[in-house]
Amino acid sequence: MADLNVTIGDLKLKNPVTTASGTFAYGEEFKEFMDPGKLGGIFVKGLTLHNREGNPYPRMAETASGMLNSVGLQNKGVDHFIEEIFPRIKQFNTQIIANVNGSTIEDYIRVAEKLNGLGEMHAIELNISCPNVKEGGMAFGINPRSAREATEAVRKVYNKTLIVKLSPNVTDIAGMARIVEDAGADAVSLVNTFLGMAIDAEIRHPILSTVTGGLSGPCIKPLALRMVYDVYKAVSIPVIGMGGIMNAIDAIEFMLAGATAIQIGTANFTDPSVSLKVIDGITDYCKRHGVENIVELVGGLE
Amino acid sequence: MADLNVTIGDLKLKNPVTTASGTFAYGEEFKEFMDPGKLGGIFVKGLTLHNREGNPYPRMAETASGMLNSVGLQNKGVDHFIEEIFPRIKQFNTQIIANVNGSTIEDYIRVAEKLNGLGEMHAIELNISCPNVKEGGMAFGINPRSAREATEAVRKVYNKTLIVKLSPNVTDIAGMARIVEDAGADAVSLVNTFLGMAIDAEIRHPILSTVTGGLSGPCIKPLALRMVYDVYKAVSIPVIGMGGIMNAIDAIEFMLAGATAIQIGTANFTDPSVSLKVIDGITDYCKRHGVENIVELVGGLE
Amino acid sequence: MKRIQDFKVAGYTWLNRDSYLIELESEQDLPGIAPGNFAEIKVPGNPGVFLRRPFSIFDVDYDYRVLSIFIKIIGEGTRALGSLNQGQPVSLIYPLGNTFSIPEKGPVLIIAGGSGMAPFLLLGKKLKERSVNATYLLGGRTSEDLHMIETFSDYGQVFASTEDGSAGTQGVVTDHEVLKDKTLPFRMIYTCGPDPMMKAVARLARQRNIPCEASLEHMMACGFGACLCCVTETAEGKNVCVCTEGPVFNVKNLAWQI
Amino acid sequence: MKRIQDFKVAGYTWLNRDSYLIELESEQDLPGIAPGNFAEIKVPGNPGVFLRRPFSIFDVDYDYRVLSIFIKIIGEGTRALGSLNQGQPVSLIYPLGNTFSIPEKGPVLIIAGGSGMAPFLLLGKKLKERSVNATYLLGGRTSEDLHMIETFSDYGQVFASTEDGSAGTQGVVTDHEVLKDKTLPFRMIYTCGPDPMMKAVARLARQRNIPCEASLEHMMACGFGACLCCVTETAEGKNVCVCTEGPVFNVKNLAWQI
Ligand SMILES: Cc1cc2nc3c(=O)[nH]c(=O)nc-3n(C[C@H](O)[C@H](O)[C@H](O)COP(=O)(O)OP(=O)(O)OC[C@H]3O[C@@H](n4cnc5c(N)ncnc54)[C@H](O)[C@@H]3O)c2cc1C
Ligand SMILES: Cc1cc2nc3c(=O)[nH]c(=O)nc-3n(C[C@H](O)[C@H](O)[C@H](O)COP(=O)(O)OP(=O)(O)OC[C@H]3O[C@@H](n4cnc5c(N)ncnc54)[C@H](O)[C@@H]3O)c2cc1C
Ligand SMILES: Cc1cc2nc3c(=O)[nH]c(=O)nc-3n(C[C@H](O)[C@H](O)[C@H](O)COP(=O)(O)O)c2cc1C
Ligand SMILES: Cc1cc2nc3c(=O)[nH]c(=O)nc-3n(C[C@H](O)[C@H](O)[C@H](O)COP(=O)(O)O)c2cc1C
Ligand code: FES
Ligand code: FES
Repeated sequence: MADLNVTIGDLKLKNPVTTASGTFAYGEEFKEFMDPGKLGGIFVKGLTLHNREGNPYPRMAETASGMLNSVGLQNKGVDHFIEEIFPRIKQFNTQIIANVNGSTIEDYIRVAEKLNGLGEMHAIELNISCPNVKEGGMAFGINPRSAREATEAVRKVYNKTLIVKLSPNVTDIAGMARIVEDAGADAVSLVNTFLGMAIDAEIRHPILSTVTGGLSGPCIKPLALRMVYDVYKAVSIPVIGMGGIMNAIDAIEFMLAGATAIQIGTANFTDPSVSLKVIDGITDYCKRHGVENIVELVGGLE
Repeated sequence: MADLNVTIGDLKLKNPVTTASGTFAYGEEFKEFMDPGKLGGIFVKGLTLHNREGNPYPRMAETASGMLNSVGLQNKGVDHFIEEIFPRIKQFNTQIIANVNGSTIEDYIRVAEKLNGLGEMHAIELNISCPNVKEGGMAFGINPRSAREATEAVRKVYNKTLIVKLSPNVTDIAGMARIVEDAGADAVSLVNTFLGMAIDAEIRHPILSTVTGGLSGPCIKPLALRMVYDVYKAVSIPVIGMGGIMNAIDAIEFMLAGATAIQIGTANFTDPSVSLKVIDGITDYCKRHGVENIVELVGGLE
Repeated sequence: MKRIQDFKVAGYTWLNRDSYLIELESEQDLPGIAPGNFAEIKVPGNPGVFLRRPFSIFDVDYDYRVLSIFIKIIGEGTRALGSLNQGQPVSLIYPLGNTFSIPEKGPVLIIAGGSGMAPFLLLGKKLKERSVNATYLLGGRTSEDLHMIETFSDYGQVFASTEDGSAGTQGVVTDHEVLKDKTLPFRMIYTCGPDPMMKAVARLARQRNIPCEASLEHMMACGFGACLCCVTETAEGKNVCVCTEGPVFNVKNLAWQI
Repeated sequence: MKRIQDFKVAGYTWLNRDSYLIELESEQDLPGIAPGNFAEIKVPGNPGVFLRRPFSIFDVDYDYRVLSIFIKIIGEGTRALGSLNQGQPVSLIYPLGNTFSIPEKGPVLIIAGGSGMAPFLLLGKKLKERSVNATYLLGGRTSEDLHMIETFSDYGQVFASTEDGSAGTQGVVTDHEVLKDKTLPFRMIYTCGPDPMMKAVARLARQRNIPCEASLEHMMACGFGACLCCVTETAEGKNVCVCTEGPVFNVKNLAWQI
């Protein structure tokens, strides 16, 4: 069987298959469907400094081969996570990675500081790309200067592996990746959701309470693949790829485009056990193609 | 029956339904399937100064609810169009709008000059957003300065209605729309295709000969709608909307988001008579909703 | 305990042009299903319906391992589920959500609008088991919206009202006489249906000081607490998931403007 | 003249685990269909297969208004077309593309690899009509890839070759003895199948100075000249649409490296 271990900075994953922030809750919701301990890692739901109730309902609209969401980072705050949730989920035999959000650079710093002290968590994902919050979020990720500032600020207070999650809603994502690499990121993850909109023509009204939301699912896969491919060529830190991965072949495509690890997002909603099927499928692919070490596939287009 | 007439600059369309450049050839290919004379207008296949053979095969890959293409502006050049094709297709009882492309500003100017003299053509669409050519194309549309320069240069030599087609592959499409409005555009059309990629994992190779291509079809509709909505709020010139329109309800959504007219693209491939169904469906919708004049719908979200 | 389970289509009963019962049969045993629980169904063979669709469990036969689901066609998913082949496999995630609370004693009133009656057959069965006397009030725009009145009448007296008077009393449910009779000592009102109807029922229940539980049909992406898309606001201003904290809520806990 | 036309599934003939003939019946009369013409078929009820799929017209019955299409399953679309219900409507855009040229007199040789035999039943019929003597050489990896040899033998002598020797001569088609017999005065070679095979055939034809026509199976988005996605390069370095200028090309006009 192929060796599936991959390394992102100092973070060691037993396989490249992880679950995307906001689509796997804290992992506990999936226990009846699969063993989270088999995953390479879990990127937990986005955390903010304080409790957030998120946006009003409706927060979701189905689209062709995808969905829009505008959850808006609903969570009980980082302290609640550290005290109540992490002690439970760190029992899973896998890497737990927090997804760090803020409305200001100060917020990002405070959340990262708190997580820096958290033993047994070896990486955070800095989300500068959430399209569903008014202040902060994507605003940081689409502006080169603030992307740099946020990364540098968090780098100063966070000593372990720092992954920066990039927004696809930019002209030049490779340039953005280079900027956060310069600013001290150990890895980049991409893509977050694409800004989109749905309208109910019968009532002449936007479907989402927030008018616009973030598009995810198989519809965005070709766009995400292109971005992973461009970023991989532009930086020398590892790339974590995601966007519409539904099965093992999709995952392999992202790795061939340059991803060292992948995240599964929206697919968890329609098949909560999909991530384990992806691991099995990757193993099969490696066998069929004589791949002994999964890292051979990373950026392995011919 | 509702009044379906709309106006884009000095261009009068008998209804808001037109076909998108590169997806309807020169209209003649559709004569057996429908009467092109019923359309509001036809945006013909992209023209360049000289003959272009386009990119090598393969130029197409199907994706979830969409397709990638990298045709690369194959056409016989503007002179051939003016001499051979236009004399035939101007017989259709509809507006013919040329789609103007170039690798340099000089190219754009030369093509536009030639079309300026063409009686019976009342508008051109300046394509600064083609992702499938190495030089020019999208490069103009993702850079504010060159977008301005191209528009200004063509504005000087073209006296009739100038529509500028925007690239969705930018951080701020509303800003780009304002720039081309300032530079003299009479209208903007959006979106062109999104840069994407497809990989054949079995052979570890990109599917398109050009590696990346442009994504179109229903998968992009939520993204395109959001952009039309943002651009509509930002400019005071008319907006022509497109991206994944498959039926009349999709078309109405674009009009509600702010489009004065719409273009149907990829849908022509799967149903070459779809555009006439869209016209009928819009008429129905107006009847059901008591809309007397189609322009009531433009930007008509409640 | 919730699970993903494959069923096979065992048959359909069409109730009218756009409503049907679908029977789904499994080879595995069924878990315990409480009234109000729902299932997330994957529409098979139709990648055009991307997300699963939530439906109340209308009825269950543990012996023969059969679930009945009542479905009203409103879009592509509900249409596609109505034309599967006998024996075709269908994947369910279930049982999801919470259940209704059952008072020590009755009588209780169940008010359903149109397809909102779906969770109330199992509730009626449970009430009967617990010897709690139930009255049903089924409402709709026309008689076409009322289904299976005879089935429900095994579990309580059934009143009907339609807006056009084509069945039962003419008018909206909240105008029905059974609600006007102040002497009827209902211990609980259960409701499910269109939002405006449920809110009108909630208002009435508050006026009469009767506890009221409503089953909400919010749009869901997952159905099991993973996405946080299905929220409703509570009286304290918190957003809670309808799929895990609901779908049944005591209306006094909701931020409804009533 | 090309058109969009609705057909109904009249039946299937399964040839092996992954190949079948589908019969499609129409209420309208059929237009004239030439050998080599193809149809763009919309996979019904499966929005997951977004674009139409091109298939040669295998056979046609004008009296009963029935088309036969030979399909080999290679992905989602060809799989879905294999499990439609009898009577289910299927939309076709057809007849598309050009046709083969027929020489004044024979004999001619038809070399097909696997499912590449699809356009050659109609060609065989036309050749017979014109009294042009035809020889078929059908090749495949195994005997599983060879289909309907008896059907073809009504229109010419049929030779077979398989790479594993499980039917006919062992080896690739271009090694077959019928090609080695320099005394056979073929006036034309027609070929359809995998690209490497067609190129090998083209090379051989050039060596022997025999005109050769190949039917290309390029990926298509529209099939009728609207998208310019399906091009092949000509000897003069032009890109021409396989769907309108082809699918049949005289190989001397192609930019094939042979
Ligand atoms: C807990 C729960 C239990 C349910 N039980 C039943 C049941 O037993 N029987 C039954 O027939 N239906 C039930 N529903 C509703 C059912 O889920 C929807 O009718 C179904 O998902 C529609 O799918 P579709 O693909 O046909 O329509 P779509 O094409 O998805 O939708 C058609 C239109 O309806 C709107 N819409 C869809 N779902 C909702 C919603 N939940 N709220 C508001 N608008 C919506 C869409 O925005 C769209 O405009 C239940 C819903 C929930 C949340
Ligand atoms: C003019 C013409 C006539 C044809 N006639 C027949 C016929 O009579 N019988 C028959 O069985 N098939 C025929 N084909 C091929 C047929 O169109 C494809 O097999 C079919 O489109 C595959 O659809 P799918 O959804 O099953 O596979 P997909 O899921 O679309 O594809 C599966 C895999 O095959 C690749 N692929 C698909 N189509 C092609 C192609 N054309 N060239 C190269 N790679 C491809 C895809 O990239 C993918 O990797 C013809 C094609 C053309 C252009
Ligand atoms: C409902 C929902 C909630 C999400 N919440 C977050 C979040 O809190 N933080 C974050 O970085 N990304 C969030 N995302 C984005 C995903 O992590 C992922 O980047 C995106 O969905 C693309 O992957 P997919 O197409 O596989 O879903 C969310 C996505 C969805 C659909
Ligand atoms: C095969 C193909 C060729 C295209 N060629 C052109 C072109 O020549 N000029 C242009 O401006 N846009 C071109 N486009 C873009 C379309 O005009 C349209 O902007 C895009 O496809 C989005 O609309 P849709 O989703 O409805 O197809 C092309 C699109 C496709 C699919
Ligand atoms: S539907 Fe996903 S959390 Fe409720
Ligand atoms: S397939 Fe569209 S032009 Fe040939």
